Amino acid sequence: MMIVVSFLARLAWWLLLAPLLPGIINKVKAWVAGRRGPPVLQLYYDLARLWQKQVVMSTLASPAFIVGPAVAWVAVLGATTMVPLGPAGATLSFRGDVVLMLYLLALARFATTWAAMETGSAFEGMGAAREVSYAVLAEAAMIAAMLTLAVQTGSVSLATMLAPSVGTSAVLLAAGLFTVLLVENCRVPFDDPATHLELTMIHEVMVLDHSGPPLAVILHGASLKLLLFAVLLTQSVLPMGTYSPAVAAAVLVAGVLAVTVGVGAVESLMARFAFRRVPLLLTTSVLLCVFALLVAWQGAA
Amino acid sequence: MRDLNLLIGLAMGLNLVALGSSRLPSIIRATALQGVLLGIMPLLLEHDIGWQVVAVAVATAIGKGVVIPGLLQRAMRAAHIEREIEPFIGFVPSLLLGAGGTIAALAVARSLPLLPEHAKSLLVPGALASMLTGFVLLIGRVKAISQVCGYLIFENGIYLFGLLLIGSTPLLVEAGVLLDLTVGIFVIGIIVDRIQRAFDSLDTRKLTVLRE
Amino acid sequence: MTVGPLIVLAFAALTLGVVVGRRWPRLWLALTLTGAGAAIVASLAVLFGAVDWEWRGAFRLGGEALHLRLDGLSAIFLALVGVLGAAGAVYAREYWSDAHYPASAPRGRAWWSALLLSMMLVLTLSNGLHFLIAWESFAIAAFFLITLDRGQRAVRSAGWLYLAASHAGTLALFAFFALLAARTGSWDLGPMRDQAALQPLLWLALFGFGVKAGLFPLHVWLPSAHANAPSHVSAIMSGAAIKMGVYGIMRFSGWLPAPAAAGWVVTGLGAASALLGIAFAFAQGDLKRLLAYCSVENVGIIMVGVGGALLARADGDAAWGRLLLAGALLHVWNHGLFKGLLFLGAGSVLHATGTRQMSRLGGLWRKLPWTAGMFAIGTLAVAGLPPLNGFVSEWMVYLGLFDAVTSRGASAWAAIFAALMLGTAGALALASFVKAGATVFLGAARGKRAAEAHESGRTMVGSMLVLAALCVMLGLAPTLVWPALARGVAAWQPAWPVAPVPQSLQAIGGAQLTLAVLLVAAGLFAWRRLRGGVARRAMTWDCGYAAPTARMQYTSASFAGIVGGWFRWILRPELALRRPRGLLPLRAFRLERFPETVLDVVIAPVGGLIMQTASGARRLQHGSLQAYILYVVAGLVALGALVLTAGVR
Amino acid sequence: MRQILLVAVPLVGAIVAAFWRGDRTRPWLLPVVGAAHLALSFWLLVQPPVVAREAWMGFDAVARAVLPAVSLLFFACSMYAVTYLRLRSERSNRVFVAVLLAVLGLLSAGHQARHLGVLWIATEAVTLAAVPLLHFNGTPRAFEATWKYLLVGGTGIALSLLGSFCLGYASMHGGGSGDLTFVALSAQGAALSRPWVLIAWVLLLAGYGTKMGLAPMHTWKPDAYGEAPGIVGAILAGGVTTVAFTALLRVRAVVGAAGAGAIADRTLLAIGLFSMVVAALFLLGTRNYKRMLAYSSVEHMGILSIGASLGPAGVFAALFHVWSNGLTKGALFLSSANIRRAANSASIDEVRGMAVLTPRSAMIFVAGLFAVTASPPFGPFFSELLVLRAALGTGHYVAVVIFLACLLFAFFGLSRVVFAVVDGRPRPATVASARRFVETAGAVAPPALLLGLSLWLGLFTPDVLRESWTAAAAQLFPTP
Repeated sequence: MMIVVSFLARLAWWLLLAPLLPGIINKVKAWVAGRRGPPVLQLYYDLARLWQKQVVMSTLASPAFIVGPAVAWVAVLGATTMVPLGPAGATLSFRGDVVLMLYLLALARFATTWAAMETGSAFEGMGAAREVSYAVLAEAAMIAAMLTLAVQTGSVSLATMLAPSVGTSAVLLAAGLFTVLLVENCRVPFDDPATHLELTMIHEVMVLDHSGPPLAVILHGASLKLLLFAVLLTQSVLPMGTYSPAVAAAVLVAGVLAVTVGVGAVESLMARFAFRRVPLLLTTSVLLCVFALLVAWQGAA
Repeated sequence: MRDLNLLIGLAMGLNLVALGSSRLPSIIRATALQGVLLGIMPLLLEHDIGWQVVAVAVATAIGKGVVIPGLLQRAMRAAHIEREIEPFIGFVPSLLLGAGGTIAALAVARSLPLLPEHAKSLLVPGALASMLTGFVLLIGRVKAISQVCGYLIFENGIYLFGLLLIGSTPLLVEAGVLLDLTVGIFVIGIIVDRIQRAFDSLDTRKLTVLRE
Repeated sequence: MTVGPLIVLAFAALTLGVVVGRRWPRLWLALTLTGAGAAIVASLAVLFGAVDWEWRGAFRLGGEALHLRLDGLSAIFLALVGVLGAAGAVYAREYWSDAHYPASAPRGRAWWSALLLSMMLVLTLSNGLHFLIAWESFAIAAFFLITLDRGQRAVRSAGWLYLAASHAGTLALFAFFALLAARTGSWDLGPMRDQAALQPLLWLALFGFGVKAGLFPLHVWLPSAHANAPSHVSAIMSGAAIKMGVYGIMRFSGWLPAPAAAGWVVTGLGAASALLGIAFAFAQGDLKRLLAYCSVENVGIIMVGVGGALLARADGDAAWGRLLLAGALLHVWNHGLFKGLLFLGAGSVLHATGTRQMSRLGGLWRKLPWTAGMFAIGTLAVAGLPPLNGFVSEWMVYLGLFDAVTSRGASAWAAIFAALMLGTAGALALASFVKAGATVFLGAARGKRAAEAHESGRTMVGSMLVLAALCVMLGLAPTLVWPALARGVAAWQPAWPVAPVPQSLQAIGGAQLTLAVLLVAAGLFAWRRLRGGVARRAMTWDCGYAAPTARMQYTSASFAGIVGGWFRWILRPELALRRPRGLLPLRAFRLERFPETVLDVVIAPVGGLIMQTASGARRLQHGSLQAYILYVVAGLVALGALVLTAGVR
Repeated sequence: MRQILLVAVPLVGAIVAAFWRGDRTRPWLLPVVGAAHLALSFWLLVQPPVVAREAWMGFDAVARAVLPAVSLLFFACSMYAVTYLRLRSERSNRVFVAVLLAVLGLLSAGHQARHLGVLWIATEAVTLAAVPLLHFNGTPRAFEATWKYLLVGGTGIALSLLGSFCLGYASMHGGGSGDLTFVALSAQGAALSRPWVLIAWVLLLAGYGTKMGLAPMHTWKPDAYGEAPGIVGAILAGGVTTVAFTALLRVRAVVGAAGAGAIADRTLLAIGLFSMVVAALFLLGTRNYKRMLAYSSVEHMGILSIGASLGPAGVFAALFHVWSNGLTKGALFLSSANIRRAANSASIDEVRGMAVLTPRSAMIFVAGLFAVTASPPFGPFFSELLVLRAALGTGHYVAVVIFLACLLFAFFGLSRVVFAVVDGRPRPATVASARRFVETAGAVAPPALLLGLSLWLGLFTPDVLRESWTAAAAQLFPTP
């Protein structure tokens, strides 16, 4: 009974809270720009409206065009079940679950890009190509980050990897993971979700042809992914294990909020990079994570 | 022993003749004469001269002195060539080579561990000098005939060396060896003849079709 | 069911297949299936029956008594050979039918049986001399299968390259086995872990078998051979034949004592193969070449597992060593299955369209729905994505590496390096296969041939279905095969205690199953909603562009552009470019080829140098007799000098 | 008695052939005599005679280990010769048949010679007898080849004669009684004058090496093999060269007894490796598939001399290789002769797609390629592997590396040429000329038989052969 309740609670946290983050980001951007901006709950309205809408589908697209977003959404949701929520812990936890989480995210990427290629549109092909290419470096960074955590904690299961206090590598790791968060979620400076020029987009351009419920699923999945990274980042940097449950919960919420605001701040202060400079920044994030790993090695020795 | 050395010295002189002369007939003659000299030598070495020895000597003399030269003469006339033109190794150089070789042969022979009874004889130096001459002719000359002569002189050298063993080796073996050598030269003579017919020339520069 | 009779049955059936293959296709198929089936059952009996099979005969071959053995390690490979052999045989009935290839199809059948037979012999023979015999006959059978379509120059040169490389490897194995025999005094093979003097021999084996395994940089022959071979041959070459090299490395690294550096070298080579192999694959525009290079990557993953296991053996750390080797072994199966599936799929595409160039294909999912579906499954598997089998083995390798890192021994650094490489390679594999699948099957047809394609017949689709089903099964029930893997590990290193199914693997199994259910449910739900008439078809929105054509689609080259730029240093693309000129440019193009770099940069120059020496030497044979006699004199003098120098000593 | 018959029967056959009337029937003498010789030699192989210690000739262990192989090869070639000479009915085969039989007889004599002089005489006789075979085609090219064969070979033979003299002088120096049988010479042992023994060894190695075709004295080989009929090539490569090899083995035993074995081995190894290198280099470039066979023969002579330099185990392997190489080469020569006759050219620039025109010969040619490049399970694989093992057993690691590299490059060259000949689409001219040639059983069976024998030899080496090779090795390396 207790298990079911806690499971439902975690599920609720992930599913219901996720769409809040983009809203917050937009609020922050608007606030910095001195506008009123859309309401924080804008995405919820959008999702509700999209769910009602009819699907328009390219004549070229195969069923996978519709199935793809669903798969991606399930994959991300699956990934979230292994990420502990502070005191609430994780739904699923076993040795090596970290690898499963990474590969579920990869599965989501696969489904999104596959669906994008369905339409045979040059723009969506462009987006897909960029998505998978940048993911190559992001993946390396993530592996390095996870190795760092593993070295620090001597564990290979997320629940325990994220729990204890963080060693000296926290700063480096935070910087690295934050960059990865930005690229994985296609935020500025890698991608500009708000732009109106398809040539410069990554994620948004991939979903050009999607409409109705599938688009809703995609948007929700994206926010879910953002939340996942935010939670991951918070817990890998802050010593969650040392707090009492209540505090931990509060800290987690605060952390996620902080990350979100940070993303907003970056978006409003920075411009999008030229594409040829993107790999440079990504490599930097990889190096940050690797350095974090070395520091952790020394620290834990 | 002295008259033997005299003959050998003569043979060595003939080497120089063969090296120096550009006219084919004189080369052939020199070779033939050398063959005859060699044919006589066993008679001087063997202490008890049986009929076999005589037979072998006569066979060698005729083979090397008459038959082969005859063949070569014939081929030469058929090919209408009298002299060796632009050889690979010029006459003066080959003459010098021959002379130097002869001296070197004498020196080397001194350093070789020979049995006392051979120490004095010119057999080994003569052999070495003839072999060298033969090689120079084989490598240095262009006309097939002069090459055959070179080969003959080369074998004469070996024959000279063989005379060291004449006491000990059984006659049967010697006979076989001589027979083989003679037949060999004979075959070569025939081939020369055939080549002359096939190519209508005895210039070995024409015989370089087969190559990589 | 005892193993011996089954093995005999398999050998007998296949031998008979060689004989009857030319004349009676149906009988041949029956025999091949019998042989393959018998081999599979035999290996399963060994793997799950938990007892090795060994047989020594009095019959002498080449002066050596026959000695057969089937243990956990060889059984794993034997099963794979059986599966792919059967699938390929069925597939070839239609793909390489007598109707289309009256000349080569009968030959192909005979050689197919020969190939299966010799591979099975390689796996079971336990005597150095006989091993070499089987090994070479396997190489030659493969050569004749690759060059079945001998009319084409490209096929011939690819075949010759394969043969040359394979011969180089075989000669190294000559040295290896001769040295082994000279050191141990017998050709008989078996565990010799205690003889430390044999350590350096492993390097020879690593080279000899590495060539066959296609380990970077010994893979030069692989891409062209696998691309130009008939697809069912490519399937078994990529799926099973290169695994013979892997088998050799595993077998002898298990039986012989390993040098201290071996673990590091193998791990490093594996990691390099994984990354560079997939980088090359991503760049390719030829579907089958892409698949071939991807095999280099997967062999790399396997080798990372083996190298890690060697490191673990050196550290005496059973836990993660076992995991790594088990992962490698499972990946042997998985790669065999999904790469076989993918090559058969590529064959079906080739069969339907007559081209391997992805930039001429596109939109095939309508014409070849079954092929598209199977290929998609293969794609998910090869990208190592859950819930399919590829993920399970890669997960095991990853977990082993993570454990190696947390164990914080010296080997941790190798593990860190390998893990980073594998991560990058994994992401690249995903990219490559999104590109491959999408450009071939999605969007609009880029060419006439693609537009007029047709689905393949029952036998071809059927054999693909079988492999796909196996992929799914291994993905959803990894715990079932753990005992087999444990047997393999035990055969490699008996000192390690046999472990029950790890908790984590059970968890993964559960997770995979749940995920599969959820995915299917979500997919069905979405599809039902769509079928509910909600969807309206419309032209792809092209940002207001009025007349989009199929040629405006992203091609494979443009898709690989970004990453291709990063790896330019090793890919060394050949660019043929004509920019549009003038106001109304008539023709402009941009062609990018990615040649085999190691071949062009290393092998070709060295070969050229040797050929120069050869042609220089040939000038010595210029036909002048005088010179020849001079050579004789020279030889005489040289010998004299040699004797003098020796006499002085 | 039987041992004398080995020599006498062919010689008598030769005389008969010389006086036989009827060109159509004469060739049948070859298989008849060949069969008799084969029967004799295998009878002797199975039941070796007792050879008197001081006998000048005799079927001793060495002859027993090699001669049957020559006989086998000759028999196969003689069967092929019947078909071949029917194709060449435009010219008289009187001399050809007679000389071929004479060669067989002299070969038997040379293999059985236990006396320095007799050995030399027999070898020289074989050399001279082979001459008419070489220019059987009567073309200018053939005469050129013969000319070179004669002078280069003659020089070599002369050198070996000089070497024999030197060895004799060495024995004289050691107070020898002038008995030049190898047994007596070996018996003198250390008494032999070392410098003369060494000089003799160098000269004999150079001389008989020329006959064997070891580089750099191999230059006559490609010309001779390229221009002579296929049978002649087969018999030269598989028979005549082996006489020179056995000669070297016997001399090597004397040198060993004189205490200079190590030096002799060093030279043998060096010249063997050098031959392999040269052969590999030439194989990489040659564009004529008959000359290719000649260079491959040079390579295998190199392998033989390497084997001979590696002590008893190596000699065992080398004798094994004499068999396997002889039979395989025979198959290659005969199948290439078929292709040559069908395509009317030996250059790979003109010959293509023979798999279409002469499928069986092409198949044998390809199989022979794999056999001769030491692909299992053919004979050469086993013998070369044994050489390799012997070399590794004696720690010649550098030599092994060179050996393997040469094998690899030889394979590149050979396979390049063979597949160029077999694959592709034939040229019209070739198609036209191929119409005149039919692959009769008589043309295909002999090479197939030889290939089969090579296979059988590798897989099921009869114990009697192993035993004979061991015995020969024991005779050459007597254990005090």
